[in-house]
Amino acid sequence: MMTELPPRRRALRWTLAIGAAVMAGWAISGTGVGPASLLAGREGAADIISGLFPPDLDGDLLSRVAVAALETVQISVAAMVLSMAIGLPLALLIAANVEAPRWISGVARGTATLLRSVHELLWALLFVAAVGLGPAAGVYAIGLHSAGVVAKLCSEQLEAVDRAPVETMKLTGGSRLTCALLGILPQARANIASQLLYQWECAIRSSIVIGFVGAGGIGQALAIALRLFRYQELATLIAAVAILVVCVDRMSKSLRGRLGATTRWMAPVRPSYERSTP
Amino acid sequence: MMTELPPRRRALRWTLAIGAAVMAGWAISGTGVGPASLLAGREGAADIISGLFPPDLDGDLLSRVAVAALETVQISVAAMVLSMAIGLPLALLIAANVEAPRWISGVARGTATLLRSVHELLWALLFVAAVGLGPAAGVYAIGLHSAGVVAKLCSEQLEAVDRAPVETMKLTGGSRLTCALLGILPQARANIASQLLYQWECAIRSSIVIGFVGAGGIGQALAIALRLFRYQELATLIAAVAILVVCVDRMSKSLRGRLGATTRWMAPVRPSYERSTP
Amino acid sequence: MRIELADVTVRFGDQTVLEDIHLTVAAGERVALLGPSGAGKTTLLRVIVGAVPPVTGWIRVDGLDPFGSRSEVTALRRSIGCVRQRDDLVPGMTARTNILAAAAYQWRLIDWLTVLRGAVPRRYVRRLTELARRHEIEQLLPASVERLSGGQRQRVALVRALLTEPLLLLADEATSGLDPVRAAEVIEHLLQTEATVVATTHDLAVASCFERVVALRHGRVVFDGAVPEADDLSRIYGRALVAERVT
Amino acid sequence: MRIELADVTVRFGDQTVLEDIHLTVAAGERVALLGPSGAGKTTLLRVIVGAVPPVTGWIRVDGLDPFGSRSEVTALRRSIGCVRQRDDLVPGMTARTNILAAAAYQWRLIDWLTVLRGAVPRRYVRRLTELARRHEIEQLLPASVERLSGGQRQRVALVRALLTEPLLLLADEATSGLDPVRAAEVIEHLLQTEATVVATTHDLAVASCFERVVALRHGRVVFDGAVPEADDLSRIYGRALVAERVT
Amino acid sequence: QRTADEPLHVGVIPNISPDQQRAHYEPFRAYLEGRLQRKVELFVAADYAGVVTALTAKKIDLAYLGGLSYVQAREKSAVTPLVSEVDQETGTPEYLAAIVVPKDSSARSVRDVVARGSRFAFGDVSSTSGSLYPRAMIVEAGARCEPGDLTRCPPLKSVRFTGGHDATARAVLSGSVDAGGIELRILHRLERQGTVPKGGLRVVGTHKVMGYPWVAREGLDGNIRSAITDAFLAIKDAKLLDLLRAKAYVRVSGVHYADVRTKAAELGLLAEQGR
Ligand SMILES: Nc1ncnc2c1ncn2[C@@H]1O[C@H](COP(=O)(O)OP(=O)(O)OP(=O)(O)O)[C@@H](O)[C@H]1O
Ligand SMILES: Nc1ncnc2c1ncn2[C@@H]1O[C@H](COP(=O)(O)OP(=O)(O)OP(=O)(O)O)[C@@H](O)[C@H]1O
Ligand SMILES: [Mg+2]
Ligand SMILES: [Mg+2]
Repeated sequence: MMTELPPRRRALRWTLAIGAAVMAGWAISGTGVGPASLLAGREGAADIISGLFPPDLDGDLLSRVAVAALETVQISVAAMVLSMAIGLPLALLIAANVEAPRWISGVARGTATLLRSVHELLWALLFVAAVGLGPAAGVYAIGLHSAGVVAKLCSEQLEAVDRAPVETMKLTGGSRLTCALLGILPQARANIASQLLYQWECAIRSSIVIGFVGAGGIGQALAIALRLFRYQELATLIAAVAILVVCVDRMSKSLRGRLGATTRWMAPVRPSYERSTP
Repeated sequence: MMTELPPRRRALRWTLAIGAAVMAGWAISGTGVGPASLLAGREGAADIISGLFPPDLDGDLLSRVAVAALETVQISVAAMVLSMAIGLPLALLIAANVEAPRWISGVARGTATLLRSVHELLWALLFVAAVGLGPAAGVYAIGLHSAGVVAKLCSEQLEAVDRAPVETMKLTGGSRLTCALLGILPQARANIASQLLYQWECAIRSSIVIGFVGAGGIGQALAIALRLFRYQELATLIAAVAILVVCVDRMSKSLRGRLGATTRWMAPVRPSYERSTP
Repeated sequence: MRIELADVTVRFGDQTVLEDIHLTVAAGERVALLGPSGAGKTTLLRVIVGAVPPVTGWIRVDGLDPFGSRSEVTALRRSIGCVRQRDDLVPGMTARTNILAAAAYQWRLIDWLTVLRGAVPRRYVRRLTELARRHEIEQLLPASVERLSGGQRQRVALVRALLTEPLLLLADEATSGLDPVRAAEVIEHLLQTEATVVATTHDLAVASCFERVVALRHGRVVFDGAVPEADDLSRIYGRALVAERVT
Repeated sequence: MRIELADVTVRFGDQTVLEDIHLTVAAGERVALLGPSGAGKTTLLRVIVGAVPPVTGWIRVDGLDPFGSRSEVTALRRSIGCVRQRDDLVPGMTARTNILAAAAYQWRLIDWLTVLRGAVPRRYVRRLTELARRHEIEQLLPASVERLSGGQRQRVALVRALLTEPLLLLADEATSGLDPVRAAEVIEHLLQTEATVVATTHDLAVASCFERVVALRHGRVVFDGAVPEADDLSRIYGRALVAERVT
Repeated sequence: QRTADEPLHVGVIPNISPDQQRAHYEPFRAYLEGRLQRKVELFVAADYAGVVTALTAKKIDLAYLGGLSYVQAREKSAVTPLVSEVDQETGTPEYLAAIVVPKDSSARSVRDVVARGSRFAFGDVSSTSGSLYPRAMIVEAGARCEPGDLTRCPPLKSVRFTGGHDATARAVLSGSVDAGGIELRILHRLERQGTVPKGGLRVVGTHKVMGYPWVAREGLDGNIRSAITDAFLAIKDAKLLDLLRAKAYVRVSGVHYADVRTKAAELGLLAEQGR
């Protein structure tokens, strides 16, 4: 950032910066994004938004949404179990500081990339053919995709740990396994936990796409509401998803605090200690 | 992990562990996931997979795919510009160690949660109404959703930095802004860069969903191929997405190396130094 | 800056780390803080700077409460320089930026731009050059701090603390990791400044350069006065052995 | 373990950090490594343990090449104990687990389970208890290492290095941050072990406890012999001042 | 394969549902279960592709599909249509696909739309009335659509897929396209709901479309098939019929969908490679 760089690297940096700027310009002008069109279209958007209000709060619907939300949680939890079972071992193999043999980590990296570059929707197609319509297909689809993402994100968290403690273990004879389990994992666990909770959030949201396979849950209800243009119902469902996401986000925040990922910050400016004048 | 805990926290930990296990069991049994059904259905899956081969490598199709890929890149880059413009400032406000005033960071957190808990598909709906069909709607949809994710993931990266250097700045009079810019950001920048690249990857994948509502790019081609069961064409398109994802992943890996996020690891076991016997 | 602590007690959980500390340091006084490991030296410094809130007590630094209103705290902290026991340079930045960052609250826009370009803002050129020369880190300024050796990092941290010409200097083992020559030079420099200095140390040779020595043990002040004699030392460290070892 | 280095040169970029080092340490010998900050002491230790590859040279530790085949390297490293200059305890684990982790490569399944339960595996109970008592960290074992003071961390790192009863002990400023009483005890302990010891230090009192002192300056060996005299010291540090300061 | 006491798996795509009731097919499921004397499991999916895939993989026994989806499934596996509904608007098993333009457009016919090189919007690719028939209509009116690349139909300036009928309606209304293909009864429904202002869209051409069939999978036992057919034909309950948006049910067979099939094959909407 603020280094006096040798001229060669400096030139490279400028080239990259200019390249990025040009690319952004090309993308923005090419897609016709701009405030003008947004302004012009605000009525259309306002129409849709006003269509969402008031959300449908009919008792019958609410109880169905509650059931659907439970189903969504069920699907997403099962998907997470699958994605952790596959993704976490891959993450360990991929992380550079775990030093798995190069070809194994290459294979693991390839697998993870494959898993996550195939969209949930396409996985869903495959599993519908295998296990039929229903939640199981959704679980496999979300789980596999998410395994790829878990592998990537968690391996990066593993790589981000302080290397001194791990190096010491290694230099005094620690094997790769013990270094990974006792040196790297304990440092990364809080961040890994929060990445996993984020993935759970994603799995909840993905279940919308998975309405495709009739997997049930809010996803299906949303897909149907969308298909049938029931905007007020849609609003209720969006709110339900948002509530689930907020819950997971809260859990994530408190867990991070507990595991010490967030800096337990400095003293409050005004502590509540008794002040006695001397 | 391996602490001798006071009995109260120990009980809590057990409760949590058992709770998680029960939940996983409930989810798995409830969704009917299991090896039996997968085995039973392997033929259906095999059918689909064999349908994918050989991928359609017809010259005309390839050139169309290339154009679509370029469009996808365009959409995703524009979306990233939008999501960085919105998401990064939010991330700064959210991160606990930046210590933005509580109400501001609360609002920022709420905004981010809202942005990301609404699925791209639903944002797309809104923006199609506002700016009409086409890539612009896709850019807004992906960009807004992704801004919420950027805010969350990057704020966590900011929170994960070593707190000692920041505390020193703070204790010797640094303002919140200078602590954030000179103490927190430089430590987190490699991980933030890699999270942004990951988001780019996600934007590329999201454009698939958005293709379903007419935003163009590979997404649209995929939607068509999927709906018309043109599996060989589908295979080509999946491969195209995978190639884009791999490219971004490569960039991410090399950038992380450059910025020093990955532990520049210990000496190779066999260095290439000259060995002279004494 | 005058430091006044009255009746300060600090607890972490049920462990009492500082108990009933009464201490006054006059403006411009130089105090060495001695004591065995775990005595509470670092904690005492952190209380003074407002980083660890005591459970009871009354603290004023130059009449300002380090746990007071935000403006009070900010004003106070801007006249403080810290060298901390734990390594606290920002990784990934050069030594130069690390040092300049200590003064970032005074930066104007032009300074930000200068630092972004990797150069030193004009208003800091003289002072930085002088300090860097004095502590022989000129060569190291453009290097990323990860590349530095332990003693080099220590000197960078020291120069950083001195850059803003603080009125109160809190130095937590500022000479650990430095060879005897450097250590002497550093102490000499600290004592030359006009600042009030509170420095912890385990090096009795270093302590003997200070006009006043305060010793902690188990969170209590067990000695306060001029350089301690051998029997004071055994009171501080709880063993006669000390007298033997320190020739 | 016998250490042999011949013609070892280390460069970082275009900076030569060690030049033409020839050094032989007999099995069981105890060597203190002196030298000003940045002289290359830490780098030398890292070369011996196989963490920094030299550009030229020949290195053998007990006949094994620290840059040799994986099995050779592993066998070698398992008999090495390290106390590093930079703080390197694993954050988020207790002091006890940190210490036990040093022996993790010898753990059997039962040990893993015991440690997971937060207890000490039977085969380490005696040794850990003894070491912890000797360095007075028994109370600290169940605490998370973030809570410890600088000197407490240093002692935990030391006990960790000693747990496996290494044959070669590389101690990089193992006494920095320790009060004189503790420092003396630590050195006494190091010198009591059967291991070959190579210890860097800036404390001349500590160096004087070693039978042999090797001094580096600008990456070259400038002194090798018994405890240096005042004029040797000024050769090592480049200033006469040293002699004055060290009483 | 399946034994008699295994539940019947039924896949449904919510096409249009009555205004008052939501896509809540429980009464239908209960009815079917009662008539067939066997358990019925209902899967409501949001997309044809999933249901067709499951049907051809024999993972579901009975599915409610659009005409186009049926012929697509027919390409891959020997599925048979059993019954189709009598439309509430037309009173026949056929309903109408339409091409619409904004009310102030000067186009009077599909031919105008094509000749002017309009920007055109289809709904979902696999929709019979939102994609197949509108495409057939513009081809009839002179457009040269490519079977390989569905997004090129010169002289039309551009061709897009909006993903759904309401999106098409909105796109045409807002002027982001000049014309679009839509299912007529859905357009009417949108007008009733107020989503589309009455008269905001003008119909310039319509085409009859054979109604949605209920399709049995390949190899489903003949007795069950006829039991299902009878169950549909016997629905008298007005509420149930309303839920299913039908006046009544009629028996259908493959020949009723021959036209759909030819058109789909011509226009490239059938997978070329077959199975
Ligand atoms: N954040 C904390 N949580 C719990 N206990 C703490 C914390 N910080 C310090 N302590 C405990 O407080 C006591 C005093 O710590 P302090 O760091 O002040 O010691 P010190 O005098 O600086 O010792 P040293 O010379 O080893 O640096 C120690 O026993 C330490 O374990
Ligand atoms: N990874 C690295 N990259 C570049 N330069 C390095 C690296 N590690 C060490 N150096 C440089 O090598 C020289 C010797 O460093 P070393 O850590 O061996 O010194 P030292 O003798 O241990 O000093 P100290 O007493 O301060 O710890 C220093 O100038 C340092 O800047
Ligand atoms: Mg301390
Ligand atoms: Mg060193």
